[in-house]
Amino acid sequence: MSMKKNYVVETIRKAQMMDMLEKGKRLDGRALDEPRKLTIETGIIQKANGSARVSLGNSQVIAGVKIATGVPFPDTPDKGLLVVNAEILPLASPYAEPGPPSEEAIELARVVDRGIRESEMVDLTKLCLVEGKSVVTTFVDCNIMNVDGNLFDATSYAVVAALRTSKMKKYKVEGDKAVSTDEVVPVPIERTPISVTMARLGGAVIVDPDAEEEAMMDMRITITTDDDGNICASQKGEASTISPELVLKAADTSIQVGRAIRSQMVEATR
Amino acid sequence: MSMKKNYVVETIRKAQMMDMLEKGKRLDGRALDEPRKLTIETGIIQKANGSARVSLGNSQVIAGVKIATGVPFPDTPDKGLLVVNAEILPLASPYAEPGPPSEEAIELARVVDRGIRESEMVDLTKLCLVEGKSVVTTFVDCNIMNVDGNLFDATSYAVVAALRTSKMKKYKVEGDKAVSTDEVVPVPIERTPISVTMARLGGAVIVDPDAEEEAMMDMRITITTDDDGNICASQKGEASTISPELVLKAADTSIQVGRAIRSQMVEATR
Amino acid sequence: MSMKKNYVVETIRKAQMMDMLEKGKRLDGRALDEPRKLTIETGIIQKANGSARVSLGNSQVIAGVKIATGVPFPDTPDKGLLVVNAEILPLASPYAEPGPPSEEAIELARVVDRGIRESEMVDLTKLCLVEGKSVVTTFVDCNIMNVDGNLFDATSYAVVAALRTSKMKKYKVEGDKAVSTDEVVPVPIERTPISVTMARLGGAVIVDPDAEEEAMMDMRITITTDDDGNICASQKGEASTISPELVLKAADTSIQVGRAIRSQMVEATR
Amino acid sequence: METEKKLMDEDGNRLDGRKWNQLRPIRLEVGVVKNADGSAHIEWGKNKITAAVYGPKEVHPKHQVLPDRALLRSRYHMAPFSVDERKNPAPSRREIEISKVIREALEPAVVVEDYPRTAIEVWVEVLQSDGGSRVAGITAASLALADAGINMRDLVVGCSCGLLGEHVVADLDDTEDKEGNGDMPVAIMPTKGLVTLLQVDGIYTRENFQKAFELAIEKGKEVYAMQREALTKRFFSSDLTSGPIEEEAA
Amino acid sequence: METEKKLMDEDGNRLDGRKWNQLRPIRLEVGVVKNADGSAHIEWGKNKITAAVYGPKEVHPKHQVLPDRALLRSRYHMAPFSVDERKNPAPSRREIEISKVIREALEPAVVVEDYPRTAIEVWVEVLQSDGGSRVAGITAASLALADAGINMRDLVVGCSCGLLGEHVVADLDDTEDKEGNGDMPVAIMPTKGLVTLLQVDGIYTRENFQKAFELAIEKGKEVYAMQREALTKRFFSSDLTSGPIEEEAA
Amino acid sequence: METEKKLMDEDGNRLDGRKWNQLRPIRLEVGVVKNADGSAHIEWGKNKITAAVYGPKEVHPKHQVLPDRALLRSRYHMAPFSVDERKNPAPSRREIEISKVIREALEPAVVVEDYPRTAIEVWVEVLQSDGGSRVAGITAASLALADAGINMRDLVVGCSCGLLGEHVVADLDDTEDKEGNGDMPVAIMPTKGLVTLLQVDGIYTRENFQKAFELAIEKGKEVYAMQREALTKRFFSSDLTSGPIEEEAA
Repeated sequence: MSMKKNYVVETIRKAQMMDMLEKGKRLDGRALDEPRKLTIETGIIQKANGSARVSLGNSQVIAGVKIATGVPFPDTPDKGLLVVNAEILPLASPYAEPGPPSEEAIELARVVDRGIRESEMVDLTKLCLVEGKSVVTTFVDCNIMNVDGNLFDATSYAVVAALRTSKMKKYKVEGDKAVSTDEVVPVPIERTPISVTMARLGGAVIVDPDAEEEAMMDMRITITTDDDGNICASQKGEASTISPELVLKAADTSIQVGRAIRSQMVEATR
Repeated sequence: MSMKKNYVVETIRKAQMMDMLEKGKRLDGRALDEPRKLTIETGIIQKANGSARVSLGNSQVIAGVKIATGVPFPDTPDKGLLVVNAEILPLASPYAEPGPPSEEAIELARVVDRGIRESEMVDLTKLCLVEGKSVVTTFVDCNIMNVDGNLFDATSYAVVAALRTSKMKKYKVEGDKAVSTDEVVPVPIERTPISVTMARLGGAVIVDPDAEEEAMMDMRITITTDDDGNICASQKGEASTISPELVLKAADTSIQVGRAIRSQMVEATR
Repeated sequence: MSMKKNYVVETIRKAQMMDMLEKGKRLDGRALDEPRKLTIETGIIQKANGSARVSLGNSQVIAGVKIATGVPFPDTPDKGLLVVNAEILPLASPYAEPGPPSEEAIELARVVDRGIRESEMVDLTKLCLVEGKSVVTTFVDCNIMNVDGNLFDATSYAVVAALRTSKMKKYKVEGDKAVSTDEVVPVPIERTPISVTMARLGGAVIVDPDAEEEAMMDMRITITTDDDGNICASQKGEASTISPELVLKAADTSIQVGRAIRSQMVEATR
Repeated sequence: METEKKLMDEDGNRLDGRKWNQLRPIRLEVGVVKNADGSAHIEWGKNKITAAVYGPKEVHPKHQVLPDRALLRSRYHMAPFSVDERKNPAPSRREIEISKVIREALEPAVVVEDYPRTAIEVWVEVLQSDGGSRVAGITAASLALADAGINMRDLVVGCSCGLLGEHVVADLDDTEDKEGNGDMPVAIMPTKGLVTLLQVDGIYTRENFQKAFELAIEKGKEVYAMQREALTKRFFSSDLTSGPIEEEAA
Repeated sequence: METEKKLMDEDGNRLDGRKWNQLRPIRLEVGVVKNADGSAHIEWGKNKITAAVYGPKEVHPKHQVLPDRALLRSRYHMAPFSVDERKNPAPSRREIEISKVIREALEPAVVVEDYPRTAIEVWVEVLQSDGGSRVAGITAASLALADAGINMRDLVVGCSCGLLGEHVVADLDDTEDKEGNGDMPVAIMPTKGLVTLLQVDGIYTRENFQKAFELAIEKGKEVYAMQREALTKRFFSSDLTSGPIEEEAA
Repeated sequence: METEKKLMDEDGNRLDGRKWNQLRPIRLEVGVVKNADGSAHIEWGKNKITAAVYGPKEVHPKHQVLPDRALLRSRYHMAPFSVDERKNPAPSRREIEISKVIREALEPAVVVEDYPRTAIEVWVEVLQSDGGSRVAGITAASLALADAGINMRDLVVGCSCGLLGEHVVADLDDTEDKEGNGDMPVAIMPTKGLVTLLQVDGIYTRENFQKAFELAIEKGKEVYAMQREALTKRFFSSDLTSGPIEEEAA
C-alpha cells in the first residue's frame, strides 16, 4: 500500500492548507516554489567508496557507493555499470514495512537512476576496462531513513552527492585482465543533474512537497535538469492528469530551482 | 485454486449436458470423439526462432521458441536442451491470477514437455555442438491467451507447430568452441507427436473437453502418440479412478483421433 | 509461529510437572541432569557420503553429508567449506509447515553449525585442494523427522555422527586442478564437539528438555564442549534472563554431561 | 553527430524510410479475448500487444476494498519470446514500474467512483516488443476498458517521441530507442487535451523538450482516430472474427 | 539394440540379476513417526521413503474450507542428500507435479465426504531416491492414511513398469529408468481393480503399452499383499519398535 | 601462537593501541529519527547503527495478536554498503538469526504485559558494520524503546568479549573478530545484573570462558553509564539537533 495513501491529514488542517495555498502561501511558511532546507553531508560511511546523508526538510536519505569490477552487458560492451537501488526502511515511517522492495520503492529507484544515467553524469565509457570483458560496476544503494515527502529529490541528491565524492582504485590493463593499482582516483563525473519535484494541490503547484502536502496532492511531476539547463529526465506521478501548459511551466521551474540547488550541491561536494 | 473448480455451470445446463451425453451427443453438437475446430497459425512472432498461435475451439495458446547456446547437463553431455514452460496469463481467464506458476500451470508445462521429449520429436543429439561443453538450448514458452478447456492439447499443438517451423543458425565447431554461421537451418524434427485428451462425464468419455465439460468431468486422461501409432506419453488427471479397460480404449481413441490432427498439423507447418 | 508456543500442555499436567520438579524429579522419571535415551545409527543413506539417524527420546533427526568440490570464499582461500542446513519437516510435527525455513529452523541450523565449526571438529585446511581456487565443500543437511523437544542437541548429534563416519574421494592436484582419485578416505576429523541443552522451568534447571518441558520452560541455554572440556559454542534462547551464576553452572553441567555422550558418540561411530 | 547520421540520412529519412514526424503502421482490433469482459490487440511497428479487462468484480483480498471507488489493478508483462534474448518470465523491476505508470495513466479516464468496492483488472501482455511498447499498451488497454463497457471520461492514447542526435522525431522504434538520444513516452486523454503519462529520457534543450512533447501529443491524437475507428468496427460489425489480426502469410 | 544389451543379458537377466517381471525387495513398516496421526516407511530397492498423515484437522487459511468434504493436501519432497548430486531443498517443478498426482492418486480411496470442513495432510519425504519413488511414496502414504484411522474405500498401491529396448519389464530401478526406454508408473485401488495414477514416458507399441500397463497392475497387487501384512503387523504386534526398519549393519 | 602475536604485541597492546580490557570509542544519541516513536543512533568503533521503535500499535495480521501482552517484533538489517563487499539487501540467514536473538534479548526488559493486543516494532539498521554490531544494535535499540516511552524494567546493554590467542580481551573489532580466536557477545539488564543474550564462538578453557563472560558483563555496565547519559541529554537538552551525530569533517 502506498505510504501517501496511508498518511492521514486532519480535516481542519486540510482546510487551512488549501486556504493558504490560495493566497500563495504554505503551512510551513515557504513560498510555492521554495524547496525545504537541504543539508548535505558526505563521507559518512568509511567502508563505502562514497557516501552521503542528505536531509530535505525532515526527509532523510543515506546513499552509499560500492565499486567493484564486473562483466559488461552484451549490448554495451564498452560501458561500465551503474545500478541505483533504494530501500524505504521500516524505521523511516510507520507505513513502511520490511520485505522485498514495494512498487513505490522500485519506481523511486528507477526514476532516480534515470535522472543520473540519462544526464550522463558519470562517463560510463571511462569505466570500461577491457571491452566486452571487464568493466567497473558502481552500485549506489539508498537507505531511506525518514520519510517526510519528496523522496524523489532527497534520494536523487544523496546519490549525486555520494557519486561526486566517490573514490575508486585506478585499474591498469594487463593483457586481457584489469588489475587494480594502489592509486585512488575519483569517479569520472561529467555533469551534475538536479531533480526537482512539483506537486499540484487544488489549483496550486508547489515545489518539494512534504508528507502532508503529498497526502493532499493530486499530481506529481519530477523533472531533472543538467548544468546547461537541459532536461534529461522526467516522471509524472499519481493517477491524474496534467495540462500541456503546466508541463512546460514545470520544466521552467525545474531549470530555475535546480540552478540554486546545483550550486549548493557543487559547493558541498567539492 | 484450480480453474476447473472455480468454473460454475448452471444446474439446468448440467442436466441438459448429461441428458445429451446419454444419447451420445454434446451441447455444441460434436460427436463424443470429435475435437473442436483447430486453427494453426505460425510465424507470428518475428523475434522468435519459431512461433505459433493455436486455437482449439475458444482455447488459445501462443508458443514462442528461443534458441541459444548453453552448457549440457552433466548426465547428458551429448544432448541439446529442450525446455517447455507455460504461463496461464491472467488475461486468459477470470480465474487466473498473476504470480509464480501455479501447480496447474507446472503440470501443464511438464505434461506437454514429456509428450514432446519422449516422442523424440526433436533429435537432441543433433543439437550437441561440443560434447560436454556446448549445446543448442531450445526454450519453448507458451502463453495461454484464452482458457476454454483442454489446455493440454492446445498447448501441445502450439509447441509442435512452433518447433516444426523453427529456424536456427547453423553452428560450426572451431577447436573447442561452437561459432554461429550466417546459414539458417530448421530445427532437427524427427516425429510429430499428437496429444489427445479425453474426459469422463458420468458414463460418457469425450474427446477434447471444453471448459464447461471440464467443470463436470470426473476424470481426465491425456495420451500422446507418434507418427507410427506408438504411445509415447500419458497423464491421467483428477482425483478419480479409471478402469483398465478404459485406459486401453483411450489409447485406441488417441491413436485414431491423433491421426487426423497430425495430418492437419503437418499440412499447416510444412 | 514457533512450535514451542503452539504446544499445549494441560493445566493439571503442568501442576504435576512443577510439583515434581520441586522435588528434583521429572514426569518421565529422569533426574534433572539426565538426558533421554540416545540412539545413533550411521550409514543409513547409501547415496550420501555419510549419514546418521539419531533419536533423542522421541526427537528424531536424519543428517546426510554430501561432498563435492567448489571454490573457496575470498577471505578464506585456504579452507574448505562446511555448510549445515536443517529443515523441520511438516511430517515431524502438527505445528510444522511446508515452505522456506522458518526463523526457528534457521537458528537451529546456525547454532548447530557453530558448534561444529568453532570446535574445529573438521580440519578445513585439509579440505583445501588448490589455494584460492578449489576446495572440498561439505554440505550437511538435517531432516527433522519427529519433534519432541531439544532439537538443538538431537540435530547436533546427527551431524557429528554423520561427519565422523563420512567418506570422501581422495583428490590429487594436477597443475592448477584438483582431480579425484579412486581412493576413498575419511573426512579429516579432529575433535568431537558435544552440545548440551538445558532449560529452566520455575526454579529448576533440567538437561535435555522434551517438548512438554520446552512448552513450559522460560529459558534455554545450549553449550557445546570439546574433548578437552573446552567450551566452544553457546546460545541462550527464549525471551528471558539468566543469572551469571547459572551460566557458569550450566557450563559445568555441559562439560560433565557432554563427557558421557561423547563416549557413546565415539563408540557408535568408530 | 555520428549516431545521428546513421539513424537519419541527409534528407531526413529514418532507417525504415519514415520522415521525422511519421508514425509506424498501426493496426487495432477490439474484442479479441473471448473470456475477457473487454479486450483489444494492437500491432504498432513490431509491437504486438494484447490487453484484456476483467471487472468490475469482487476485491480479493478484502482489506484492499476502496469504499468510494473501484480499485484499478494493472500488469504490464512481457512474454519470454517477445525480445531478442529470452526474458525470464518473472516480472522485472522495469515491468513493475511500467505496470504502475500504466495504471496511473489509465485511471484518470476511468469513472472509478461509479464502481465502489469493486476491482477492475487491466492485463497487458507484450507478445512482441518494439520501441514504444508502454504507450502501445496503454492505447490497447483503454480500448479494452471501453470494450468492457466501463464508464470512461475519455479514451487514453499514447505516443512516444524522442531525439536522433539533436533532431526531434516521432514514434521511435527499437533501434532508434536504443541508439538514439532520448525517448519521451506521453499518454493523453485526447478529447480533454490532458496528459496522463509523461516520462523523459535523454538530454533535451528546453526547445527540443517542448517540440518533442507537443509532437507526442499531436501524434497521439492521430492514433486516437484509429482507436475510434477500431471501436466503431467492433460495435457495428456483424462479422466478428475470433482471433487477433490475421497475418498476411497465414 | 545396444542399450537393451547392456541392461538385460541374453538370458533375460537384468543388471541386478532380476527377471523381467520381478520386483525389487520391498520392506514396509507402519507407525514410524511418533507425532503423526498415521505414518509408514517403505524401502523399495534403494528407495527409502517416510510418509506421515496429520488430520482430519482445522483448515488454514479458512477460505480453502470445502463444505462437503475434507481438503486433501500432499507434498512429495526429496531430502537434499537423497540423490547423487545434492538437491536444493526448495521444491522443484518435478516435486510440485508429483505432489499433485500423488494427491489425485490417493483421494479416490479416501472417504473425504466423511470429514467435511477439515484438512487431511499427507507428507511424503524421500530420504533416498531410486526408480519408482512416486509409486513407492503412494504405497507408503496410503498405509499412513490407514494408520491414521481415516476411512478408506481401499488402499492405494503402485508399481512402475517400463521398457528396456523393446522388452517390457517390471519395476525399473534408477539405472533402468535413466538408460532404459520408457517408464510407466501406475497406481491402483487393488480390491476395486481401478487405476488412480497413470503416467507414461517412452515409445511403446500399442501391444507393449498394454503389456506394461497390465504388468504394472499385476505387480501392484503383489505389493498390496505386503501392504496388508504390514498393516496387520502394526495392529496385532505388541512389540512396536520405535524407529523405521533397522539396518543390517546398525 | 602466530595469530596472537599479530593481534597483540608483547606489551599487551592491541592493533589499534587498546589495552586488553579497553572499549572502543562509543557515541550515543537518542531521538534521531523524526517519524519514529523512539530512536537512537550508536557509533561504536566503526559501527554506525540506527535503531527506531514504532508502537504500541495495532497488530497486522490479526491472528498474531497476543491477548495478554504486546507482540515484540524486531529486524536487524545491514545496509548493502555497510560491509567491505556490497551485501545483497535481502535478509541473510545471519540477519534472520540475529533479529531473533535481539528480540529475545530486549523482551525481558519490556513490560509487554502493559500493552496487550498491540505490536511494538524495533528496527535496527546497520549503516556501517564492525565487530560487535549485534550488541551495539541492542544497546541502541533499548535506548530507542526508552525514548518511545515504552515501560521498561531496565535498559539492555551489550558488550562482546573474546580471545586473541589465549588472551581474553574486551570488545573485539572487525579484524580481531575475524582473525582472533573467539567472540562472545553478551547482553545484560545492568541494574538487575541479569543476562538476556549470550552467544559463544571459539575455544575457551573453562577459566577463560568465565573470565571473558565476566569481563563482558563488567564492560556492559560501563556502556550502561553512557546509555544513561545519552538519555539524560535527550530529555534535558533544549537544543535537539535533527540528524545523528555530526561528523568531524562535516
